[in-house]
Amino acid sequence: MNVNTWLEPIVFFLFAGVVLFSAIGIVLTRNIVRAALFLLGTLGGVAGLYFLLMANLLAAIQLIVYAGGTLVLIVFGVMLTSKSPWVRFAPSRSEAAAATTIGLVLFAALAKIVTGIDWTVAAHPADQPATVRQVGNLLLQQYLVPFEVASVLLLVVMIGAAYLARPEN
Amino acid sequence: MTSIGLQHYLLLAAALFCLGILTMTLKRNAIGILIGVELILNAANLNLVAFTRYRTGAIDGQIVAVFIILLAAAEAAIAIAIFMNFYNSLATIDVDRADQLQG
Amino acid sequence: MIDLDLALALGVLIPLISFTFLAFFGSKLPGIVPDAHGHDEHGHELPPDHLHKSDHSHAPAHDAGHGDHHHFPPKEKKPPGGNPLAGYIATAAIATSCLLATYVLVKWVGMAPGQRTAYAAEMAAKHTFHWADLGKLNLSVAVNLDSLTVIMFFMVTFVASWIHVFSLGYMAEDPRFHRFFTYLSLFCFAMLGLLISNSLLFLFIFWELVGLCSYFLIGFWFEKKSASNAAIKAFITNRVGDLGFIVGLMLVIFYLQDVSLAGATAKFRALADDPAAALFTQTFWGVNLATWMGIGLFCGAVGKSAQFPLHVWLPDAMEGPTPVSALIHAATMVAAGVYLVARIFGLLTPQAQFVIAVIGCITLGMTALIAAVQTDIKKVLAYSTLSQLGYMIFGMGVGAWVGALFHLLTHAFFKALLFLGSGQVIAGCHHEQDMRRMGGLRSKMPVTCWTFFLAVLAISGAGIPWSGFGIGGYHSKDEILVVAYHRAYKWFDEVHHSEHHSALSSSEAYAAEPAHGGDQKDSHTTASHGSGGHNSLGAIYPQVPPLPKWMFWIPVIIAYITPFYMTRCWILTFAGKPRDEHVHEHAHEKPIMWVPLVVLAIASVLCASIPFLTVRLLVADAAHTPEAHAPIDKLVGSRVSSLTPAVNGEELHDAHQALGWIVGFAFVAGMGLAWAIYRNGFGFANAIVKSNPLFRGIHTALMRRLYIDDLYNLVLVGGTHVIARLSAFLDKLLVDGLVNLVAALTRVFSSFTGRQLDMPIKAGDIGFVDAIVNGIANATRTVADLVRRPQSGRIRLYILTLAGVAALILASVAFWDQLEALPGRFKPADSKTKTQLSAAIAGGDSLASGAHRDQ
Amino acid sequence: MSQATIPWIEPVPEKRVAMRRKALLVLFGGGLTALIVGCVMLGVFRALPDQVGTIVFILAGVLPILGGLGLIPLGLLNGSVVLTTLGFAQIGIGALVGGLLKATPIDPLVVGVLLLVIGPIAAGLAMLTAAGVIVAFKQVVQLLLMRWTALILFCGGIVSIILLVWAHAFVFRYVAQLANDTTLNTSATTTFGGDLTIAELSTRFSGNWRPVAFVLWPLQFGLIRDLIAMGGVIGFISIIPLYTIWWERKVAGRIQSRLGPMRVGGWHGWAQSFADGMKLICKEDFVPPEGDGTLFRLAPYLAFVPAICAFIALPFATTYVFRDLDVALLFILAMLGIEVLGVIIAGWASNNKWSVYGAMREACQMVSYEIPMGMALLVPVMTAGALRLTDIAKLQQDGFGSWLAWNNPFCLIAFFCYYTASLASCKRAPFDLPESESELVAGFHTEYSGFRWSLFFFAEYAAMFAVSGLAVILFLGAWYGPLPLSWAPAGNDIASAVVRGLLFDGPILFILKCGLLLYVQIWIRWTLPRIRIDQVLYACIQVLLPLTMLVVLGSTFWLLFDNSAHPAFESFAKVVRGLLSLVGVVISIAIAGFIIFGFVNRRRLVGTLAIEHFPGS
Repeated sequence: MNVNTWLEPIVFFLFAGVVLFSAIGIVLTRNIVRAALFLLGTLGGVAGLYFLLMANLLAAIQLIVYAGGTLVLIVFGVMLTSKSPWVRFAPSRSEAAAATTIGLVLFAALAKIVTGIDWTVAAHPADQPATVRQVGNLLLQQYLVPFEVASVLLLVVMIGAAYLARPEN
Repeated sequence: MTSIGLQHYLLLAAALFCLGILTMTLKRNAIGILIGVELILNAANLNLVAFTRYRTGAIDGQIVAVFIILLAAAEAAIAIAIFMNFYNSLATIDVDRADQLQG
Repeated sequence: MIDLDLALALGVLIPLISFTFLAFFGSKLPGIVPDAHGHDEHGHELPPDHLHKSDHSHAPAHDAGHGDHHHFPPKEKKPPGGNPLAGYIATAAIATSCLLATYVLVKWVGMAPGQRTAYAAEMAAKHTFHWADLGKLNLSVAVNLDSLTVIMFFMVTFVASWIHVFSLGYMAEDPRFHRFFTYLSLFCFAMLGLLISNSLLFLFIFWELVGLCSYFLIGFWFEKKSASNAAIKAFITNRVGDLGFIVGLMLVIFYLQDVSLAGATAKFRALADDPAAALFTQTFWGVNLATWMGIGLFCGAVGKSAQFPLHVWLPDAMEGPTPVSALIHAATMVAAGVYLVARIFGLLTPQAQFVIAVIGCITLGMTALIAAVQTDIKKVLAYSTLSQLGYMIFGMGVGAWVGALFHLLTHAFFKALLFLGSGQVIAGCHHEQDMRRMGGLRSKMPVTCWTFFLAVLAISGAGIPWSGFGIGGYHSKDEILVVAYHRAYKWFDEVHHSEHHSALSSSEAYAAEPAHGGDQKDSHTTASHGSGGHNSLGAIYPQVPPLPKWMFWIPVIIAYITPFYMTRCWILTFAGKPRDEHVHEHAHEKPIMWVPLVVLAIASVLCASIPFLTVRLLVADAAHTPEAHAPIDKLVGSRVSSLTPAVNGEELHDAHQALGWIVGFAFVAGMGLAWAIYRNGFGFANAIVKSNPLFRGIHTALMRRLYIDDLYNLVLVGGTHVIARLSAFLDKLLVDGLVNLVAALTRVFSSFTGRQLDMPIKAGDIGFVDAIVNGIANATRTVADLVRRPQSGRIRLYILTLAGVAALILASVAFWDQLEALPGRFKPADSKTKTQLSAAIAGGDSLASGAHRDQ
Repeated sequence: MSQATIPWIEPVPEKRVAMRRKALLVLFGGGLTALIVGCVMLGVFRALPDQVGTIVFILAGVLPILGGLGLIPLGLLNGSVVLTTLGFAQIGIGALVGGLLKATPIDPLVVGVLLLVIGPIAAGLAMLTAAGVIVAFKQVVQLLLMRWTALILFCGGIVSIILLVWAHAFVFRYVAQLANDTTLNTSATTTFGGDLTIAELSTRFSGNWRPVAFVLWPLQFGLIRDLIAMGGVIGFISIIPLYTIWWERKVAGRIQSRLGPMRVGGWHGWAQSFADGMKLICKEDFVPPEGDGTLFRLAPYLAFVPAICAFIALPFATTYVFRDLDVALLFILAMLGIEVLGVIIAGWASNNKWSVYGAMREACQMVSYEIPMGMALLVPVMTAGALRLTDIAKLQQDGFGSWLAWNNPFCLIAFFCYYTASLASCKRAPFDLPESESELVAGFHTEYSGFRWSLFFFAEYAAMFAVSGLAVILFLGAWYGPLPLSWAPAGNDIASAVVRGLLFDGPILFILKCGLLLYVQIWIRWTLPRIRIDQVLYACIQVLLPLTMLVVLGSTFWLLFDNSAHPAFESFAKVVRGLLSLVGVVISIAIAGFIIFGFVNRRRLVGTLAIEHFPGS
């Protein structure tokens, strides 16, 4: 259906707007809880973009792991590490100016490079959404070793986190 | 309306990346830096998935993105644990105070 | 019914289940409370000195006999005794495995040889589990089903089951009873896993696991310093050997790209036909890599089977509980080295085989001599084990594949029996191991005495020459000697008659198996051409040389010494008069411990005699499974291979006829000599030793284990010390000296300048020298401050710098064109245009995506 | 007691009467006017078919602009913000409509009929109905107080929602069929990418049926359909809490030997929830001054919106699903996980120690319990080999025996684990630590009141229904009855359809099963005591987590040794499966034993864990 031809840009810009708005919010806000909440917006927007990019599984994983797990962890960390409810440390003006300049230059350079290339040459765009089965097969066949390494890493992280966070006796 | 292509996603990811860098440099709260890292990782993921969708057609990029999400979760867990210790010893979470080799 | 290979796999898993269960719940099993009354007050010392055991498991009949013996004051604090349930679980597990193994063995024997191969191939095709691909290396898991595995599996489970039963009695009073059986279960799992592994990788994994269990079990009584030291020694020594194994494994993976036993052998054969194969043409220290590969893999066997340079750990390993010595350090694990060599036989070049033979020869000679003077009963057995392992390795080296493995099997039974007998003695005598305090135990422990005697006969190779009757080592050891004899003396004759001989032997031995016969014949022809030098292979495989004569004669001489020291051991322990009344009075037997002795005695007599043909033929049959078949033909030469499998029936008869006069009566001579010398204890022997300085010297040397341990101590430990001292000395001499020199010079110089400048012009000093000094200091400080600034430890600054540099680089790349186009700049003609860049990226991409499409 | 002592009820009577009169006037007059305008316009369009474009442009484009231009100065002069805003809005609408009509080749008839005929008529009817209700207020109340009204309303509501969805589906299918009809769909696409134009539709609906074409035209767009369906979903979510809260109060009352709500509404106080809702809307909207106001206001929506989003992927029957995602299960879990963030933020933003404690408890409870919950759900997912809920449901259509709860010996344990973990993730008793009123006043919603407070409850009850729905789909045969679907009457007539829908297949069965599980949740809440936070975490990490790991492992082995999957392993597989069955049965019996032990010793166990009372512990 060609409904998508006019719907897709709208949805894209909607999600992109959410992502950028939240990301800018993260940068600007001084309140770390709000920053975490803005991060939820960014993560949700990126998940929406994944849906748009036909990566349904990845979107769901993004929501469940990032938004449901990591973000809760971060908020939890914020609560545990602040005595007063408002955690505000302002950077100095010179730092802010330098960082903004660098950020802008970086973005300009990246944008120049990205827009300077015709990406449609010899592209093989995907026409089907990636199914869970495909991803699973690839994960357990071609990417078995990274998969196993990742599982070991998770184990190490689990032990490490438990060790680091243990009560001091 | 122009049709959406790889460029749009790359630009968005670039912006997200730069904002992540800004977050990392401008937040003095350690958790703020962690949030900046998450932004950067998301930018990278977005690139991967966009390339998968618009250029290669294979789903390898998504697999790598899955691994990145996993690593991000692991990293957050460890980072929070470290911040906890940091907070316990210095009673603050300002990273600018973390400039000693001991403590 | 269940497929045979799956039955074997199940047999491997059952001990693992038992291990897991015991590891988690072993300590929580409801224990049986030790008998509260009766003779609990017996405080007997077990090796760990502070562990007081209550010997409540004495049969009541013995109670009156030694009830009045209180060596130690009765202890109130009494650790709980063993927990039989854990032992029962482990025993039941291994017994189940043994039943499965028996089932497999029966089925396997029931098949015709050709049928076996076909069945194994079918099962391999059916049950191979593809595990992972690592580059070109693909790893699959399957059960290596062939006659060798089946028979070894049966042997291990059988011996292990009875040793478990024995341990129930032996370890009954140990507080860590359940842990002992936990380790035993793990060991059984690892050992059986090793047997069914079909690839070198899994072999290696299980190899390390058995090593680990060995470590645990040697150091089981870790409270004893000597035990924990012995465990560490065993572990470290094994690591040295395993280093070689790993190097060999890496060579296999790198050059053969296949770790499965069959696949690696096949690849090796294929490479052997290729004149340009790097494996055979590249050399290192003048020896080609193929040989290094074989030697590397053999290093693992050297460590595990305790061969010559690394044999030092095995005697020390006797610090472990005796059942462990019987199971791990006599019957199974140490024989794994021999098993490994048998499995990698197809990867050995003649040079490598020669190295193996030499190592085996040295070990068997040296250790048998040491065994002849030991007074600790377990040490005697340990050195005897070393010697027998040397025989096996030697057999492997000379190409007596069947003989060596056959010896492995018979040895497992009789050596387990010997160790269990010694264990019975040790337990009966309350952990007295010194033969000088034993003697005359025959009346106290008759079953042990006579089963032990049977084992002595078996290890001595007792039999009636030319009749074909013999027990234990009579067949197996002689078979190795026969092959050695052929290699040493009949080699050239057979080269000339190889055509005739091979045709003859193959038609005789494999009439039932035409496929094999034909196959063998073909390869014979090839190999004989090779030996004639008409073939390109001749360059790669130098003709297998005949064995040096001394390498035949040393094993023969040792065949005389073996019965001597074993009989000595038996006489000193059981015969004669008791040399220590206390020990003698305590001696007793426990039924649960002598039943296994009887069973194993029957087994060690029968394994070489009545089911002789079964066992022997099965091993011979394994020699003709494709993977084992090839190397014998090709690499060692047709003569040995045709000879070795053919040594049964008449061929064996022939051999014994030929060697009859040489070793047929060795056991009589050895035992007679021992009887003559040790009939009345040590007196006569000590007199002999003292009679002559030469004897005294030899005796001392042997008692000190030929100084090899001392040498290692000197070289390795002492060497480290020397290097450390040297370093300290150099440090003091050079560095300190230099520093002191500089200091002295400075002092001289400063006093000089001070006198020159300071004294006459007081103000000038501040203006000049101090200014320089302070200036330097200030400058340093300023610079340091500048340098320190960026190293603030502030992470945000680091990130900022990083991002800044990245931005700079990216921007300069991105805006290069604009920068170049600035007025006054030269504009290059060929700046990258958009389309070119796109094309470049697209090209790379399309390659990648093409690769994806292919999958 | 004089009225003066209760100041806030004093002025109400007169004011209410005045308000009623005013409302009646506005509604009745406005409704009548709108109706007349609509009918007149209909007549005008019928009379002047050629001038439609001009009329519509003038009426819908020019007139509002003019009106707006008039209103703005009026508002500015009077200082009325409403009037000014209205003026600007009118200008905006006029410009939009006019621009659309001029700049795009859109059919003016469509705009005209939608804006000037259907819109006014519908609005007029609605306003007249509202006026009627106000007039006949007493009669309506009496009607509602009748004996069976509650039941009829409740059942009728659910049935009518289902019928509505069914009708929607029918209409959507019909539109799609029309779009594919080549005889009808001749021209190219319209402005918005739709296949059909009004003209094309009108050829099918001639004469008096012509307005139908205008109604059907928007329905060809997926977006419109989605909006309608989303309305249905939100409607359903609104109904669930209303009835479940009332039900919960009744059950609680019975458990505590009370009657529960009896007065509001005719039959057993069925309208209690509606009354509560009205009360909540009228309550003071309090925002703690020291807290973070923005986040405080945002938090309820953060909790509520994900709960609605979970229903996007939750199927009620094979076709009764808003979006049949292939990762539906993960999506729902993700949404339930995000819902927690709202709770945490609420606690944080309240700037209240109790709230923060509640929020932190919620955070650690949720993060912990997500793991056993997800792992328990792996069991049916592995069995079905799919994450799409409709695919998983399809496996269970062969009657009671094919339900996944007894598909292998571990499934029932997995169900048990999932249900327990889902209680915790919905913060239901005995895991309602975040709002435990005995210690934390009301936990995370201590500072909340009014509508915001009720949003949390909407979210909680919606989540309860969602987890129950997941349990039903993944373990208890989804929307299929206990009889095999193949036994169902196959006919197309109403009778067999009803039989199918009630006994074999359909959303009614699904809702009934969910209701059963909801009832169990309520039952557990009012019978079990709340446990301590360390016990909550103990139960998760040391009991549920190993149990689910074991279950997943066992289930994996079970599937690995599936006869049909690996015929090679036949005999070996039998042995293994026998062993696995043994393990599963042993665990099940152990769990049952625990429960029985707990029941038998219930008087000794107050405030402790059952395991502490086991012999030998």
